[in-house]
Amino acid sequence: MIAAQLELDLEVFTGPFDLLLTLVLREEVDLLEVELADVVVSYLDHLESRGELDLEVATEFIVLIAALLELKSRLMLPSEHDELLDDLDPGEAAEELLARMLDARRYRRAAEYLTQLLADEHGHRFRSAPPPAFLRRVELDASRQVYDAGQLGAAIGGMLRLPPPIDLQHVGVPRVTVAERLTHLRAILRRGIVSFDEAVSGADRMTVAVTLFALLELYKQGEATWTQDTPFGPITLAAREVAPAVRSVA
Amino acid sequence: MSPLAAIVEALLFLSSEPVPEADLAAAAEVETDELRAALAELEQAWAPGARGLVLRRLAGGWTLATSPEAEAAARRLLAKPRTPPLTPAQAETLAIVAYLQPVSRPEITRIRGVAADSAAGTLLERGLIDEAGRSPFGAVLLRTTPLFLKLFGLDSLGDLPDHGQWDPTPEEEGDLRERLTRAGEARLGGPAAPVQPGFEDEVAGFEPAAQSVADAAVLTPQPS
Amino acid sequence: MSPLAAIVEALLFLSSEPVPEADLAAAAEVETDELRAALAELEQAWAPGARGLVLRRLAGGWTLATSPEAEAAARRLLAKPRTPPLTPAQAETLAIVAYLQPVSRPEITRIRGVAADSAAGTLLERGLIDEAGRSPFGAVLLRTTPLFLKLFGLDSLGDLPDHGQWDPTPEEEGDLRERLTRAGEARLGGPAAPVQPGFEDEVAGFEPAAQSVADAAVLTPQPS
Repeated sequence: MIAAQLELDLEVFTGPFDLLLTLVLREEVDLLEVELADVVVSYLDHLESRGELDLEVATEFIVLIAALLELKSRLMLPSEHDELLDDLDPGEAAEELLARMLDARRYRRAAEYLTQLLADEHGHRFRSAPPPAFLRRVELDASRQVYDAGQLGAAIGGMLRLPPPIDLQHVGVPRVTVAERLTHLRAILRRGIVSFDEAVSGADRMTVAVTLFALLELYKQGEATWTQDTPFGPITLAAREVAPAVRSVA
Repeated sequence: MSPLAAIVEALLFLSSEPVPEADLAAAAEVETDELRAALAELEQAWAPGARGLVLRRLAGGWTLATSPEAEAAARRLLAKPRTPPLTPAQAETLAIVAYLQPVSRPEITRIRGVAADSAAGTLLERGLIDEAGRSPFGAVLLRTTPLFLKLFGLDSLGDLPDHGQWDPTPEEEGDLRERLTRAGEARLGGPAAPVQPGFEDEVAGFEPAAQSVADAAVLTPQPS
Repeated sequence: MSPLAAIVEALLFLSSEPVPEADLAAAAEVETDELRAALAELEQAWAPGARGLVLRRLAGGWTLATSPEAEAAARRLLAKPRTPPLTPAQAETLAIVAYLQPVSRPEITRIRGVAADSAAGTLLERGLIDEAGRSPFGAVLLRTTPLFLKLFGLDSLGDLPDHGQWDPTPEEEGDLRERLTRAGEARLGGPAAPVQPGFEDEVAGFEPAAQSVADAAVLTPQPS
């Protein structure tokens, strides 16, 4: 079997993986409605029933599912397309795409060459034994300063720099779940329009990240929208009045 | 064997890394010409097939290595397994670093179409690539190491074939273009699908167009 | 040279310790008699005075060693401090060892966010750092050497510059080790790997036993 022929039985779609891909690309099935986790589960079930792992099929599957995940995550975000491709008309975009694929192919070939080169070297081994200590002993008196100790201090400073340290001393390991953050977001959205900064004020990085996940989920469910005027600018959240099923199930 | 060749032989035996000619000459306190004569003598003595060792020019220096005939016995004697071969992802990442160095991870990701973090991590761990400072945008830049040259049997990066050699041929490009044109169509409706109009029209039908085209290509299984 | 002698030569070249006859015979898959004949052949080829190496029979078995004539040149090659500019990874690793010594490799990895094995290996090889026993968890501890002080123009470790000069957040509380470990963890996005219950508190609490926290990394699978 090839991964494309994996039979799926999902809420929104029944049939081969292959066809699902095509329908998604034709936008006849809304990717936002497809639970990709279920596709993965189907594949794992299939693997289990087969009792063996075909690496090539597994690789193909991972490539396909990763592409779907990327596409889906992009759809879930307010549309910020690849600027380069966006500025082009569809014909030019296809050319740009072709160029990228040719580039990828070029390096795949170079990779095959390197793999062969390494295989050809297989029979050669090098001696790794350290030379006897008496031959290595450096005459301390003969050595002079060549390095600046400031380099070490600067390196320490660099490692202290980023990102802003989290104070874990009183809180222990942060434990925060998407469910908690969903509840939190729903609660504050009931009060009206709110900024993301307010929604996560005082929270640590992990909580901010999980809150963003929760926000994606709300967006997917049609419960919330958000706007951001500039990259890294403030994000404004608003509840959506409409019922979740705005997008029809195919 | 000349006394100088004997000394150079001992120096190479003691060094775990390839030794540049200048270092050998300085250690033996001879001129480069004399050193080269001694190396030529050693190259004869350690010619491939003659003995259990061969003299090789790698990573900008000279080194002794075992000959392939001894590989099976060496494997039996040394319990420690050899390092595993590269996975395809590692080989691709390494090829990109080798040809484009210094290059950042995001750039590698852009070329490969998938993230290379785990592959790059393994290559770093194995010492085949290392960090070469940071790009103006703060991304760590990567480059290959002398160990890469040594293990791949190269004297310098200049020994890598011109990367134009890997350029797809016009026929392949045409073929790829055609495959791209058919993306999303051939499989629609199963094997009996009718041939659809041209790809450009197809693309124009996508909304949002350009990005979906990009994704469509990712979704098209490529021949390996 | 007979093929068997060539193989034995390669085996002796690869071994840092003397190899017993029985091990050589097993690896080459020959009887002891055949092996002895091959060794006799090698003894001729590597007779004292003939080449840069000599074949020696020691208590534990057979070994190749450099001939005394090469000793002076070997010292000139090996005993000279090698001082090319430090790479960013080497500078970071050396700085951690210098300021926190003794420190284990897992702790360095934890602070840097990437494995430092290759950088640490180079620093060891150049004699800037060396091993200083083991931590209670069995990890090798590293410290700087007298050569390090010399090459950095320091009289003692007390002369290391005050890192506060480069500290981006001097107002932060906590000692250097604790802060570096925290920053390293933060770079990895918090305790990244699943940890055992109970054990977790130890890691998160950063109790004064900073060393055991560092060693914990050995037990905790790290993302590569």
